[in-house]
Amino acid sequence: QKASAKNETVVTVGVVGNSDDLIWDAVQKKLDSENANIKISLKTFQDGIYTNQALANKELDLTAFQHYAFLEQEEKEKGYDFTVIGDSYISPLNLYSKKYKSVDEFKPGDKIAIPSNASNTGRALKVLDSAGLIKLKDPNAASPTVDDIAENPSGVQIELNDAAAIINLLPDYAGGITNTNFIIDAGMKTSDAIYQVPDALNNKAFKEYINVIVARTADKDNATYKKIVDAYHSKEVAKAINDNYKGEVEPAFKY
Amino acid sequence: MAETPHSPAVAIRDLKKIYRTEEGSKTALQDINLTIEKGDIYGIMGLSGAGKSTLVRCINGLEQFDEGSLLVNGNSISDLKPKELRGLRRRIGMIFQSFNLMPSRTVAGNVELPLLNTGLDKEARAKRVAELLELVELADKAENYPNELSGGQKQRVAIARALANEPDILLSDEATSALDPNTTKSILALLRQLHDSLGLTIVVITHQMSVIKQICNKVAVLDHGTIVEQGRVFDIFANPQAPLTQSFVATTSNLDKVNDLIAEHSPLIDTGKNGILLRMKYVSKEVSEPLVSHISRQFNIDANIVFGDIDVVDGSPLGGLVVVLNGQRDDILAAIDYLKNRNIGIEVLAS
Amino acid sequence: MAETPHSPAVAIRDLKKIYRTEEGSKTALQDINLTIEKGDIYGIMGLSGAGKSTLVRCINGLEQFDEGSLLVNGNSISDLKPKELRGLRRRIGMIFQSFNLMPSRTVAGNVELPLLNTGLDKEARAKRVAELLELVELADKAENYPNELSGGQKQRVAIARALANEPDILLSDEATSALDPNTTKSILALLRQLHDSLGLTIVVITHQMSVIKQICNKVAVLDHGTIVEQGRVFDIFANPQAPLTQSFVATTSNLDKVNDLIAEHSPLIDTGKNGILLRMKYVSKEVSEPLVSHISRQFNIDANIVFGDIDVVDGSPLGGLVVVLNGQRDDILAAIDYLKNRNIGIEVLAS
Amino acid sequence: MTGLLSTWFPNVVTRLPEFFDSFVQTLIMLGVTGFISFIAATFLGVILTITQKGGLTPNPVVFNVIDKIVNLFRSIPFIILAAALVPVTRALVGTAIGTKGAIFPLIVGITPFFTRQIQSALSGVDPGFIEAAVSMGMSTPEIIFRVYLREGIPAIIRVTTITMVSLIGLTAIVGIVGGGGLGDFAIRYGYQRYMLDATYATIIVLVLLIGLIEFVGRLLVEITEH
Amino acid sequence: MTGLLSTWFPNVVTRLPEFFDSFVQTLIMLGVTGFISFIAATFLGVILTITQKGGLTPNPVVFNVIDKIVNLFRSIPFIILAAALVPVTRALVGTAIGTKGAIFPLIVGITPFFTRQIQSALSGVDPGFIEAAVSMGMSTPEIIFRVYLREGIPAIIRVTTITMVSLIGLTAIVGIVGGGGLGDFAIRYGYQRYMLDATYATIIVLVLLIGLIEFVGRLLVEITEH
Ligand SMILES: Nc1ncnc2c1ncn2[C@@H]1O[C@H](COP(=O)(O)OP(=O)(O)OP(=O)(O)O)[C@@H](O)[C@H]1O
Ligand SMILES: Nc1ncnc2c1ncn2[C@@H]1O[C@H](COP(=O)(O)OP(=O)(O)OP(=O)(O)O)[C@@H](O)[C@H]1O
Ligand SMILES: [Mg+2]
Ligand SMILES: [Mg+2]
Repeated sequence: QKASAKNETVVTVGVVGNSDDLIWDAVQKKLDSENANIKISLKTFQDGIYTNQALANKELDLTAFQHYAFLEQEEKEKGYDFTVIGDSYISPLNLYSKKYKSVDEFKPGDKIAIPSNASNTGRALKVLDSAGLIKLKDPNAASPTVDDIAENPSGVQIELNDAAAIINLLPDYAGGITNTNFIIDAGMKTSDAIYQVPDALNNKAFKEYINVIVARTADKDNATYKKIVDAYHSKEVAKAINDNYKGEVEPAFKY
Repeated sequence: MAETPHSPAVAIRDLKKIYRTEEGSKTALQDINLTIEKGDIYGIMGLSGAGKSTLVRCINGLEQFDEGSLLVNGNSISDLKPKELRGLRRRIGMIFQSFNLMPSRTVAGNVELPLLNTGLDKEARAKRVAELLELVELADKAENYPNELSGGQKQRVAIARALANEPDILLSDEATSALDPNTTKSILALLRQLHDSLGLTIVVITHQMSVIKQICNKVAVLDHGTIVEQGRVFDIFANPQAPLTQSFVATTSNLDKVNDLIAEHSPLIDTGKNGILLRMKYVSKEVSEPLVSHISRQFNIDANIVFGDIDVVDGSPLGGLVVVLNGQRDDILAAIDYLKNRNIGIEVLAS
Repeated sequence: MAETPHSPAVAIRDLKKIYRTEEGSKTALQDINLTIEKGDIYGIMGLSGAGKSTLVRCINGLEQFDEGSLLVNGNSISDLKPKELRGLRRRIGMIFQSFNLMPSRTVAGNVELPLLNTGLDKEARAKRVAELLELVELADKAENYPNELSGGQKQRVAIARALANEPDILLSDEATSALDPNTTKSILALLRQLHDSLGLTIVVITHQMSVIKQICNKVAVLDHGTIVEQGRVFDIFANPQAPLTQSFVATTSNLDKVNDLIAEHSPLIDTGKNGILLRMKYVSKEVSEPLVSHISRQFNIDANIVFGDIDVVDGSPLGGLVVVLNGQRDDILAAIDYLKNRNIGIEVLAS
Repeated sequence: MTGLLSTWFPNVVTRLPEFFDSFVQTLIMLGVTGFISFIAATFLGVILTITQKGGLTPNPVVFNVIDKIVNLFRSIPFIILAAALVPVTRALVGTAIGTKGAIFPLIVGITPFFTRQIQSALSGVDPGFIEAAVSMGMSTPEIIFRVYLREGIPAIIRVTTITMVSLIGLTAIVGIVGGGGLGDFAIRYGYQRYMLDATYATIIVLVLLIGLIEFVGRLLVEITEH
Repeated sequence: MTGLLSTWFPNVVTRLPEFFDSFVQTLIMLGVTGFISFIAATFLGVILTITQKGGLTPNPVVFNVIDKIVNLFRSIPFIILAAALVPVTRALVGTAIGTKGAIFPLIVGITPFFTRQIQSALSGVDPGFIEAAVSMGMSTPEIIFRVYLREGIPAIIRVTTITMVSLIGLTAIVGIVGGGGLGDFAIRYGYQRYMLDATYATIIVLVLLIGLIEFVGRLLVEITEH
């Protein structure tokens, strides 16, 4: 958080990938219209692990890419002291297939690709659990791993893959689970999914997958950050989220 | 490939060769006219960069030329199809200065190399390799690798390899220049023997005048890409015409060393009161007489030999003597006249 | 470094050198005892692999030895500290067979190289370089790069470089073996002139007997790592003792070629009814008489010279003649007796 | 032993079968890719060598086309190349995933580098040998097999060793598109899940593997060099 | 022109400033990393060359330590190495992200490879030159600077060119720490957001860049080679 030439306060926000670019444009516009004198500077990463490291190291002011589950896991592993200062949206994580029309068609030995980063692995396992393809020891536990599969009634094989690659590789798998931003970018729709977790925003097991804006705990009451969160939680930004993700992603805030 | 039975081994007419490089072009050979008859041992000499290697490389088509014609056994090298050219190359053996033996193959393997793909079966090849190694006296080294051989031994392997296909022509590019005198001598003897027994035509590039003297019957002298002199070895050594040839021939004889003695006023060439210091040289092929004895007796003079260099080249004595003649001045002058009449080149150095 | 004024340039005692490789160890030099006096031009000859290069490389410490001692100007090479060794090396110039000129530097840059870090400033160095290039007659090539020079010119640059630090000793490893006769001659003349004017001690490795003959005063013959013969050049050429030396010396003279003529029954050596074919050789330094004239007159015989090889080595005639003597048998025998009494080596080849 | 192992490498010991599978996958990728790209690179390297200026059969067109293609592929970051190749891989081998699907992108990724290496190995073959062969009347294919490839063997082995080490680096990247292998193992557990021992175990095994490759390489060079 | 560009590269044209920034970042990474690792690799390459068996000042201990370390680092897949280096990077340059944070891992990643390349370049310096220098009484540092490095220049330039091309590959991977650069651009848009034109634009620019590097390299070699 630095003062820029025009006496603006510059806030550096760490994001992963460029999917949210338009949303943050809307936030900036909102702030400008309020004459908040805040300039949001996006810093793009390929990978969330480095993003959190950079936040902890004060190289970033805020991050906005992860959901609760990933945040908790990172805090647990690395001992970060972060605080959520606002929810952003929930991006569905659905099961897609080029081969089958419904979940019932999976046969033993079929391969399903799920994202390889730890928290999305857990979330995808929960999706499979919810779809009834596997049974987890505790469906509500945070970030389960493949080791937490209790039963595998459908007999599918689960393979971990880079989330961005899964869509390209879908023809080679019986099914694949990946984030909605990739689905949108690939020109597909969430309705192409053969399984979608119902009412994810209120589902206990999936509540932890709401995306959040995160600051270091020491800065949780920072007025500038509060203004940003307020600007995010606006009608304009909600519209931008809808436009950006073609209505496939739900804003996780009231406006 | 047609071979006229009486065509020369190599016939070169008005050959011109230009190297084109990025920095410009360089005429390496020009106006080359040369006929090498079957059975010749043809020496090629010249300063470094004169074009000697280029010339032999044109003969087996390793290098292309720009103008003129080059016939080998009556076949125009530049008109042959690739396959025919390969066939012709099998009949031209080449010995490289750096031997170019394949380090990954044994001595036998190297000699066998030109025999692969010639239709000979394994056994026939082995037999031929054994014969060749016998010929160059290396049968006991058949299973050794090149880097286990001495320079002279490597040279012999290279010769055996060049002979593997029973070629008609053998090209040798500075093959003996890095060898000790014993090895050089034995290799020259081997070449001579191959020539005599197999009727090989041999082309020898060398900067060693002794090599030319020992085995060649003809020689060409190259200077800056042109032939400045060519002919029978005896004639060239006896009467070199081009300045370059003259300076080459001068280095082979110790008769010129007398100039150093003159400069030092050495007592060895003290001519006394009446004496004359004389250089006498054979200049024609006919002379073989006891000349010193004749003048000593006939004119009653003493001929003290200071330098002597008389050799037999091509069956005739070649070279000369530097002598101090002592006696009556008139007698000495008469003796000189006598020698001049016997077709001996005379040069009075001091009196 | 202490230098006793009268210590020899190089004094080697009981030197032994072993190369240790993975395949085992190989004794390259053994029992080497050699003294090179200041001002000597010392030739070293021997077959390939005899240990010649190893020996000179020991002299400037490029190679370490295992036993014995090696003093250069009175300093034991193996006891010097690195810095002293570098200082000593500056006083030993070395000419490599492959020249080893740095391709990235001009001729002047190459000659300047040994002068860097010697305390001379840029100007002084430039002056010295100019002098040296003048000396080797290459002043006009100062700004050329080595690959733009002929073999002989490269050789001269290497000599200039070796002389840059005004060394006391010059080591030359097969420096002329790949050059044409003219270039060889001019380089030998240059070395001789440097020796005479600067009092240089020169060690010359060569397989060219003519080089030894032309410039050396002493010579050592190496065979399989030991010195089989050493001494003054005249003595070695006149009376070689070791078989290897004998075979080397034989190649320098054409007197042995008579054997070929004998084998061919050449008419040149036809001895007629009474004649005798004779090889006569100088074997001591004192002889300088008109021997052929004497016997011709005194015994009334004809001496026809078939081969002649008389040279002046170290101020005395060396070599001999192959002659056919014709006349009365008694006279011929008397003449032979006469020659034997004049300390001439006589060998009757045919009669 | 197992005691120590499970103290030092707790996460690896509990995933030993997976670790072992990853190792086998790495070996398969190295082996199959190495073999195929060796053949391809040798072929291309030979063509470049003989068609270059001053080569045995100079051919500027062929040379420049191959030369430029090699450069083009060397310019593409491997991860992008791997992603771009997915449809081609699928068309060729039926699947773009798993070890089987990883091999084609690996081949395309490593062959340009390998080709350059082979080219430099062949350029070390003394031109004198080639001349000698030409003067013996050998044909171009004979010269390629009997001289270039044969005399180039030690250098070819040397550059193959270097290439195999680079290939290990690529197998780690291809892991993220489902190729498996040790690099992928290290990334999934060591990097994504902070199990440092997984990273260390991987590095140790890879160092040993590379040491072994280099050892075998040197041994072969020594055997073939006289 | 712009019309055509926006038809063919719609996503790049709308992100032209970012594309340009990425290009500059790539240049910075190449420049700074290239420069520093050139010095480090030259230093290590020289040490390896002179301490090896038969070298100028043989020293098996120094040689083996450096040799083994170089091998160790060459064995670690770069992506893992980059992750492991984060704390060190931060301690050294204050940040582990962005172009600044990318440079240290890049140096560590490329130097071992570069060292091997320099080593092979120096091994091409004729041992005869070294002997000549020794026999002139030159000291070891003089020989290093006046002979090895000077006579090795053409070969050093050649291997530096090769290394720069490999370095471009690494800069793409180092994008995961937010290093930026063209590779990162291609991964974020081309790979993660399926904007193929971003990939193609990147490849085109990289091919041109590599072509330029090779051209400059060849030019320098020609200037320095006599
Ligand atoms: N490939 C080439 N490109 C350009 N010029 C060349 C080439 N080969 C030789 N030359 C030049 O052609 C001339 C003749 O070269 P050539 O090798 O035939 O000489 P040479 O008489 O064999 O000399 P040497 O005794 O040194 O071997 C030289 O001036 C040389 O520089
Ligand atoms: N570095 C080395 N390691 C092992 N053996 C060697 C080494 N250098 C030379 N030799 C061996 O030592 C012996 C003497 O070698 P040296 O080079 O001194 O011979 P040379 O008389 O100079 O021969 P040439 O006339 O061929 O140059 C040879 O048998 C050679 O094989
Ligand atoms: Mg030549
Ligand atoms: Mg030697």
